[in-house]
Amino acid sequence: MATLLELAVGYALVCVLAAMLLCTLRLLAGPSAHDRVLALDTLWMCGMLLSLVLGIRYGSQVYFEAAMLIALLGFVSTVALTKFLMRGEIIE
Amino acid sequence: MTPLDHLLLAPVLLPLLCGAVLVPLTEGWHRLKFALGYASVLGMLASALALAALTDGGYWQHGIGVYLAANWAAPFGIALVADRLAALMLLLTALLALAALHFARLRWGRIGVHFHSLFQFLLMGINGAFLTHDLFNLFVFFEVMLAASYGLVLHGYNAERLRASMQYIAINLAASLLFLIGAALIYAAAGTLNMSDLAARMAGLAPGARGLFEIGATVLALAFLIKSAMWPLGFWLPTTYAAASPPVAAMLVLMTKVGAYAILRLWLLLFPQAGFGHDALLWGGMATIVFGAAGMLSSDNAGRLAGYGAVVSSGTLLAVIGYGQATLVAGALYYLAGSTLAIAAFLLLIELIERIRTPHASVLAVTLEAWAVEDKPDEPVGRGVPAAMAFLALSFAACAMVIAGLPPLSGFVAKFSLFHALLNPPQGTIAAAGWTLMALIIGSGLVSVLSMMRFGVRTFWANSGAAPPKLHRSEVLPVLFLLGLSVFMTVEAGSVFAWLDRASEGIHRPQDYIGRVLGQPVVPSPVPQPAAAEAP
Amino acid sequence: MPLLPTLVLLPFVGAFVALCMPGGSRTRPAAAAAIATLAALLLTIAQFGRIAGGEVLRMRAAWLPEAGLDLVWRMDGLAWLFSVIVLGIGLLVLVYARYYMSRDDPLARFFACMLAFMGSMLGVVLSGNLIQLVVFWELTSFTSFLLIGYWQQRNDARRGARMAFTVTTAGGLCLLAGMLILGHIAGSYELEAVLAAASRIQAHALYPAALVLIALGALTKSAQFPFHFWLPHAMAAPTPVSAYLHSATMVKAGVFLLMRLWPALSGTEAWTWLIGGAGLCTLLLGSFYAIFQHDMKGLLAYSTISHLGLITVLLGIGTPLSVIAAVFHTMNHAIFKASLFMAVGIVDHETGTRDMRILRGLGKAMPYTAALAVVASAAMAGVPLLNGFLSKEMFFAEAALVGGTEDWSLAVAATLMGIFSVAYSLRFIGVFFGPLAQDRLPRPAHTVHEPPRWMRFPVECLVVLCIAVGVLPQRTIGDVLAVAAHAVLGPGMPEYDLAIWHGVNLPLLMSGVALLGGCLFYVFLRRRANLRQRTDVPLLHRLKGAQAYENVMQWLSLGAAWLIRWTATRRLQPQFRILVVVLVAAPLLLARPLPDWPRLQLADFDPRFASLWLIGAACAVAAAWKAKYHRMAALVMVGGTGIATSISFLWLSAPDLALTQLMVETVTTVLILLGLRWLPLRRQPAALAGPAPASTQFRRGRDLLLALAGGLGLAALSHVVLTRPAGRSISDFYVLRALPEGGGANVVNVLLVDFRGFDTMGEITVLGVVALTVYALLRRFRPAPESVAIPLQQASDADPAVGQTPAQQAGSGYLMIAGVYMRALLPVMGLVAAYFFMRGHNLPGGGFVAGLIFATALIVQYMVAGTDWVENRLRLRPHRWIASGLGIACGTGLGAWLVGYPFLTSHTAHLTLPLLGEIHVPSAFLFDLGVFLAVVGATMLILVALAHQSLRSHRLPAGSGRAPAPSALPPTKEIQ
Amino acid sequence: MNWLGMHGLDQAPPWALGVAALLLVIGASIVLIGALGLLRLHTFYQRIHGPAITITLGTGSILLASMVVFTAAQSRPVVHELIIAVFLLMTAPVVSMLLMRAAVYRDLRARRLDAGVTAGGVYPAPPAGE
Amino acid sequence: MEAVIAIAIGVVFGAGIWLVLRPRSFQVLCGLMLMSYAVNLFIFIVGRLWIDRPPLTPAGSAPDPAALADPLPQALVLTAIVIGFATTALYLVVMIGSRGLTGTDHVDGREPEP
Amino acid sequence: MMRWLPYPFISLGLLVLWLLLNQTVAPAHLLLGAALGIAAPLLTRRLQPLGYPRLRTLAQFLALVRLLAMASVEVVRSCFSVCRIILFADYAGVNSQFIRVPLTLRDPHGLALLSCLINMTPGTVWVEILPERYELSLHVFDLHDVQWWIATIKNRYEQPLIDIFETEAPPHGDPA
Ligand code: NA
Ligand code: NA
Repeated sequence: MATLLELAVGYALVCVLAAMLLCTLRLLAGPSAHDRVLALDTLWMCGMLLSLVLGIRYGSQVYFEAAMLIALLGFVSTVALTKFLMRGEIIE
Repeated sequence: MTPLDHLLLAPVLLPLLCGAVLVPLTEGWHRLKFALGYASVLGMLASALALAALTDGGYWQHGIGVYLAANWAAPFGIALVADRLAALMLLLTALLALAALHFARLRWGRIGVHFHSLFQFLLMGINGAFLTHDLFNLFVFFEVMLAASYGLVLHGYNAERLRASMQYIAINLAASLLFLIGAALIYAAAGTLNMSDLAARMAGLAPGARGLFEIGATVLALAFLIKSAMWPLGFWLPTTYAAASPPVAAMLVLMTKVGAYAILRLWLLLFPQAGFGHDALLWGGMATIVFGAAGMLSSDNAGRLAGYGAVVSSGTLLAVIGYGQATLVAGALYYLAGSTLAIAAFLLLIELIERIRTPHASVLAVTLEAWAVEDKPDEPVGRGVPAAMAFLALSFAACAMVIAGLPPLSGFVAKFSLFHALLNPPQGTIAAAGWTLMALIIGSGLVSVLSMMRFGVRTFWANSGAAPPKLHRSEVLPVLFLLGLSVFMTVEAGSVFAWLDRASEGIHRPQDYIGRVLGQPVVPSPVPQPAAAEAP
Repeated sequence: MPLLPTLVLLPFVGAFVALCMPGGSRTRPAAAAAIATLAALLLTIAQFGRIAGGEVLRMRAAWLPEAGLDLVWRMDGLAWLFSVIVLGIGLLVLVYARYYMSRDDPLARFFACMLAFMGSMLGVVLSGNLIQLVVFWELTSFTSFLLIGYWQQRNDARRGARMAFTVTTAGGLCLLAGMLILGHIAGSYELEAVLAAASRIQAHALYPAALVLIALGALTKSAQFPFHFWLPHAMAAPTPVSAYLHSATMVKAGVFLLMRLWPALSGTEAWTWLIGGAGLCTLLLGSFYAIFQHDMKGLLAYSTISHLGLITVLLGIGTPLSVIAAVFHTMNHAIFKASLFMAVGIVDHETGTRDMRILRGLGKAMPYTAALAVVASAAMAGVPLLNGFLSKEMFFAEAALVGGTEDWSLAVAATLMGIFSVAYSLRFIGVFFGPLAQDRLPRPAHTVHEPPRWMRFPVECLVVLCIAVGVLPQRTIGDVLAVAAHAVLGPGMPEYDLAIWHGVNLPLLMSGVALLGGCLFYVFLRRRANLRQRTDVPLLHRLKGAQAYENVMQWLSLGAAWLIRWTATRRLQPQFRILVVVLVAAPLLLARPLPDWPRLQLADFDPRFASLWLIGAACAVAAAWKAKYHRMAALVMVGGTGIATSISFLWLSAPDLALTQLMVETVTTVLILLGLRWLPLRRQPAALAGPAPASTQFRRGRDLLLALAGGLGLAALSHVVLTRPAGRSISDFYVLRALPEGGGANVVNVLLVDFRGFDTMGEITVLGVVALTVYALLRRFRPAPESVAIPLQQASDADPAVGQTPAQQAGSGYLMIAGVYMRALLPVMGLVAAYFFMRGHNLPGGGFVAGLIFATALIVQYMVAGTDWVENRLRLRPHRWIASGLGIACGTGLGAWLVGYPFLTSHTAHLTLPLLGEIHVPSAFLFDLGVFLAVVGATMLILVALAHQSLRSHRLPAGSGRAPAPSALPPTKEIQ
Repeated sequence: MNWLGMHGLDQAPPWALGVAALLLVIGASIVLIGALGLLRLHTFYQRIHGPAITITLGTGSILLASMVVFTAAQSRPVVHELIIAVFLLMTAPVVSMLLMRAAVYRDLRARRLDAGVTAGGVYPAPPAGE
Repeated sequence: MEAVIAIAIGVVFGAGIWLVLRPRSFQVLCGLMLMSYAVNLFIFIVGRLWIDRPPLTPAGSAPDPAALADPLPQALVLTAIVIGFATTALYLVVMIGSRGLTGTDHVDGREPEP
Repeated sequence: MMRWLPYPFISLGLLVLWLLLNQTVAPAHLLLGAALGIAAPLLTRRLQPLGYPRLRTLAQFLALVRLLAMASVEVVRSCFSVCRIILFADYAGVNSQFIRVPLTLRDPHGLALLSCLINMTPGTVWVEILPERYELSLHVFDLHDVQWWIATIKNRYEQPLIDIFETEAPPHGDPA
């Protein structure tokens, strides 16, 4: 079982990183600005998951903090970007 | 640790606290702000004088005062070190700041907000850079100094200032990155950041680490050389000087010297014999002299003239440091102080001189428009008297004499002492570079004479219709003060040089620093430390 | 009071007093000046007894003992003689100037400059130290510059002053170099030591260099060929200045220097060729040029040049007798030339012109002055029974001796010069004879008459001296000459005879030839060569020193401009290019040995980590690609690199960095978006869509190369660093002590707040400073005209939210639902900020992260409902946050003082509370609180100051058009 | 390498490890599929549905896995991963609704009608010539 | 791992240099941001690469410096990050100020002569 | 009580959050968490124009739990269907459309919860409430039947939310 978990963690790491690569491709390809913003937001989410998986991988709580911070505040830059797209200014 | 030891901190803490107190005072309260800032500068002056006395008075062994911030022994915590050289630079800073601040009282301190806070933070950065003995802490103080200078250069918002600051900021941000790379490489090679500890570890470096260290030192030196405007890294300087407001430009002159100071200090500690990179410094410095001289000849604007004057002085300083002869250093320090004071005085004077060129009122109107200010600063209330003209002309002549190194003011004494040392080297033979350097210094002096004379003739003579300018006492006094210091340096050259010689001998003995800094004991804890705090 | 310094100081005191005199008065400044001069003169004369007794007066004051530089005042015979000339003629000129100068001129300045010059000249004469001499030497240049340019509104005065100053200062700098070398050879800068080291000096390898440099100094000052051109142009000065500086004193400084150093430098081949050669050329050229001048002062100027050449030749000849002749002629020339200048001044003063083509028959209008002038000219021409005759005879004698019996060239030259001087003297006195030219004078002829009594008095004195010396040389000045010559020659004084009649000998013959030849030559010129009308000098008209000078200045300026154009730039991009080149090249050139290049190891290649950086690097490159026309895309891409960076920090055991980087990413994005609002769109022009022109491609290629080189360099360095074994570093200490002594388990945080708390204090200061700068800048902010109008997005009516205020959007518009979340998140974020703050000392977190979280929480509220809405409910006062943050951090540090510890020493209070048990409160906690406050304050100030700009355009009146002028914007709202 | 031992997981009940592994595999796969959707779907309005599964089930599974693993390793209930879930519940909807709205009006403004904004007729095309 | 991070630093730094050499102020801003990422990473890796060894003193046992990541470069990077943020903000504001007053976003504040 | 603890649920939630964050129930943290939990909503009160949502009856609470449970199942179901479409479907045949859903619910908190449920359910995205007729604009990834969607949302999601957020508490109901 232990080996299975180890393998699963490895698989998860690869999957999340692959997902990040795919997000990056979308980020680079666009074509529209909101596509890029969506890709960036997803990249943040994947980053959060990556740190969770790393936390499992290394059995450490330290990684959790980063994940939590992304979960709580990662949306701020996305909201700012969308508001900029929508209104042309983020604080009116 | 005695109460007097705490004096080492005063030049950093006084402006920091004063600046912090001034922050909430955003608008109005001009008198209060000026009074607080002035008090802080006077305090700095007093502490600089006291440090000069302590370092020179045998109070500390070898004249080196060490302050272990946060009470951690030297290579681990951040040590502040005061020696005669640092005291000299602190004194110079305080004197210059006094003049610049006084000059800013009437007008520049009242335009916009936060001039006084930024000014204090600038002083904090400069003083910290002179005192700190830690490479990364030096970076931090550089940043404090630069950040404040960015704000101050922009002070009085107009298009020209913005253009100049874009360049100034971009270049200095890049320089800061170089500083970081250099410091990181040095840490990678030697495993420490304390300057004395670095000096102590130099001998034991493996060849690979040595190479890494030298790369780090080179990159670090580039950061310093950008600040001291060595050719071809200093093209930002004339533009920035010409654009900045006079009191700020006066302080910038000193900032140019911080880079040279850092190189002098570090190189004497780290490469006392080997003389790493000295040739590059020497030839670069000489190229800078040529460049600055050409710039002086080709500039038609007073600000740029002063800027190129600062480039020449910086080049001279760097070349002299690169020449690597111990007996030259006292003269170099004297030259540093003298040229800084004179160029600063000239930069202050420029604003007053500008008033001759066009009638004063229209200048004010035009610049007010350009500053885009809503609040009108107080009209200078001085009377337009012919004596004002005489004052301007004589002060200009004095500045020109010091900058060009003409007798009898301090510029001449400085150059003489450099020549004397160049011609009488301890080892007996004069290197070809020595002759070249001498020729360049003389030639640049002549070029300075020509350019300053051209400017002076155009301004004071060819402009016969000029009405006597309105000057205010608070604008005249700082200029007189700075020139008075030049005169003092000339008259008291003997005792000044005696002090500088002691300073120079001191910084040529790295072993003293290693012993004093690394040997400085921490204040023991009165009670044994309680059991280690619990970690989660 | 020590005598010699007093002597030098007296004129300066007089200058100061004269300067303080009120304008409009002629007498008062003149009197002040004259009194000072008279006092000094009497003091000097009173010393003659001691000097004649062979005594040398000395006075020493320490100045720069390290460099062997003392102020040494020294008066021997030569110095005494020159002092008397300087003071005596000075006094006469001052009296004369009182009448000559107009009431409208700024007289205080005139007399002050005259006296300052006099003091400097005395300084030169009385210096007993070579460097000190140079100091006063340059001062004479400077004061003479002021005097020549006295009539500053006149173009010729300014030009003359600049020329004179440039030439003499350049010479002065050469002189300084020469003196330094001389001092280096002699081992001392003291005059006496140098004079005593003559043989050592002349044997030294550097002797030629020193000689040339010193000669350059002397020759420029004494207007010797080829530097003579400045003197005629200096005649733009008021005539008293010319009488004083350009006949009697300043130009004599050069020959004085040659006399002074004669014992040390003379006697060599080089000396003779250099000094004698220059003197000879000058002597002939000067006298020839003088004939063809039309300005009386111009004639006198060239005559002066020629006479100085004579003295220089004498010194160059190098025999003791020639030195005596030189000293003698120096004296004589001063006397007659000063009187001639003053006479010209009288003519000018009375007639308003000095043009000899106009002036005629003045003898009738001013017979007395005419007589004086004729006598003085006769002295100049070397007519017997006048002083000029005696010294000229001595010169002829020496000239005849030089070549022995074979070479007569010098004698011929001397005679030729005699002929020329007779000719120009005749031309000079021509103005007094003939009929009065009524019509061409600038002033009515009947107003031309004798000058005031006291204006003529100085001329009378000098002419009397001419005659007295000429008739009774031994009686009048025999002693003085002997004393002065002795000071130069020392014990080697030869026998000489100052008698008028030496019998019929070669010199007398030469004199006769000169007198007769001169008269004939003059007549020839007037009859055949159209002397009075021609505008150029025959044969030599191509030799224009002044033109050469102007050309040199022109070339210098152009050359400098050229140099600056090619070696400097005012543009940013080239500066960065150079920086990158230097950054890559300098370490490669300087570092030895370069660190070994480690082998690339693929064993530790981690494809997962590699894919993370594939993302980061791709984003970075894409950002570089897009940043010009797609700013937002670039911003998003930079954000991608930021994600890779912060995850790397996390992965590589730096959780604190990861957290901080995360927060900084967020805040930076918000910040840049706030800024982008004010950066008008940059659209790719259709013209640029096709292939770029070759120049652009070259630029891009070059920049790409630079970017590659820089990137490669840093990559290589990184790899070298990473593959080296880690050495002994100070960081072990931190790991070991953080918990037991620093009281925190998170070593990074303990480093920040304790070990290196000083850094952190500086860092929050930087943050605060930047915030203040941003705030100050934005208060004056003038947006681009294109971006003043509300953004396009809000103008298009496709969106129903267009017309809503921010509060409406958040209250009932599209942001209502989102706003519910974002508002509910505020206390949560506050709590999380508190959490990260509290645990920072032991686990990742700390004041920075907490501060950024808290600031973000507030900014989110701004984004929801707009600035006005938030600020009506919340007074933030970020300035106070910054101030109190800095204050608390600093105050915590200072708290350690109270218990006798250094600044920032941390202490942990161990409190045992009921119910809660033991609590550790480290003082570092308080420090971190300061960090927190400062970070919140600074971040908020920056963001809010930017956000406030939007209010300005929203406050514009509705119908004000789409793009109002930036200046019409309402002022920025105050931040509270 | 026995990394499980280092973190005290060797004492954990095997079924817990198995559940955790399963959750991880499911979660990670969903994340990858979501990203694939983001990359491959044709219009933005479709693409935005890809990451939705990442945030919901993908994250949920991995969070559960984390809880299980740490609970097993530390032999005490470790549930603070719930915080992340709560935070995501409060932030993810904001992101998707604002992003969607931004896309809709940007497309309408730019008259990019082929991007799918008019599908369903909720948003009619704005009159031309604006 | 070492090679990867080294190359990454190089690429990001190179992209930053490229941008810094561009004429538009926003490009320079992005360039400076990228360069500071690279430099921060560079300082960081000076402490070598450590995985799962954050410099947190373990509870209950004496810390082993050889088993924990080097904390000093991390502290330096933290300072550098914050200062970098501050300077980015400053450059941004100067950039928009200059665009407003000079009418161009060229770094020199004036369009180059064609 | 109401003065010093106006938002007991929020305060409790924050306390729980604090304890979860710190992973402890030590008295010191209980005290600190309680203090922060009480202070935070008080300090931010002025920035909360709508106040905080309140649950008044146990029935409402139970209804909320039921709703959430039902939604969770729906989330998992939709998740797999979206996965299926992404992996296997022919994208050209996917019928992605906007639809209008008329809303009765007016309480912002209720709407917020509704938006949360809809957005967390893969395959649907809340766009906005169209102002003119108070209709929800909803984007559906793979639309088969508009009416089914409208009915589902109105019955299964909106109605419980109306019960929870827009029903006044009975005068003597047990306080939850
Ligand atoms: Na401590
Ligand atoms: Na959804």
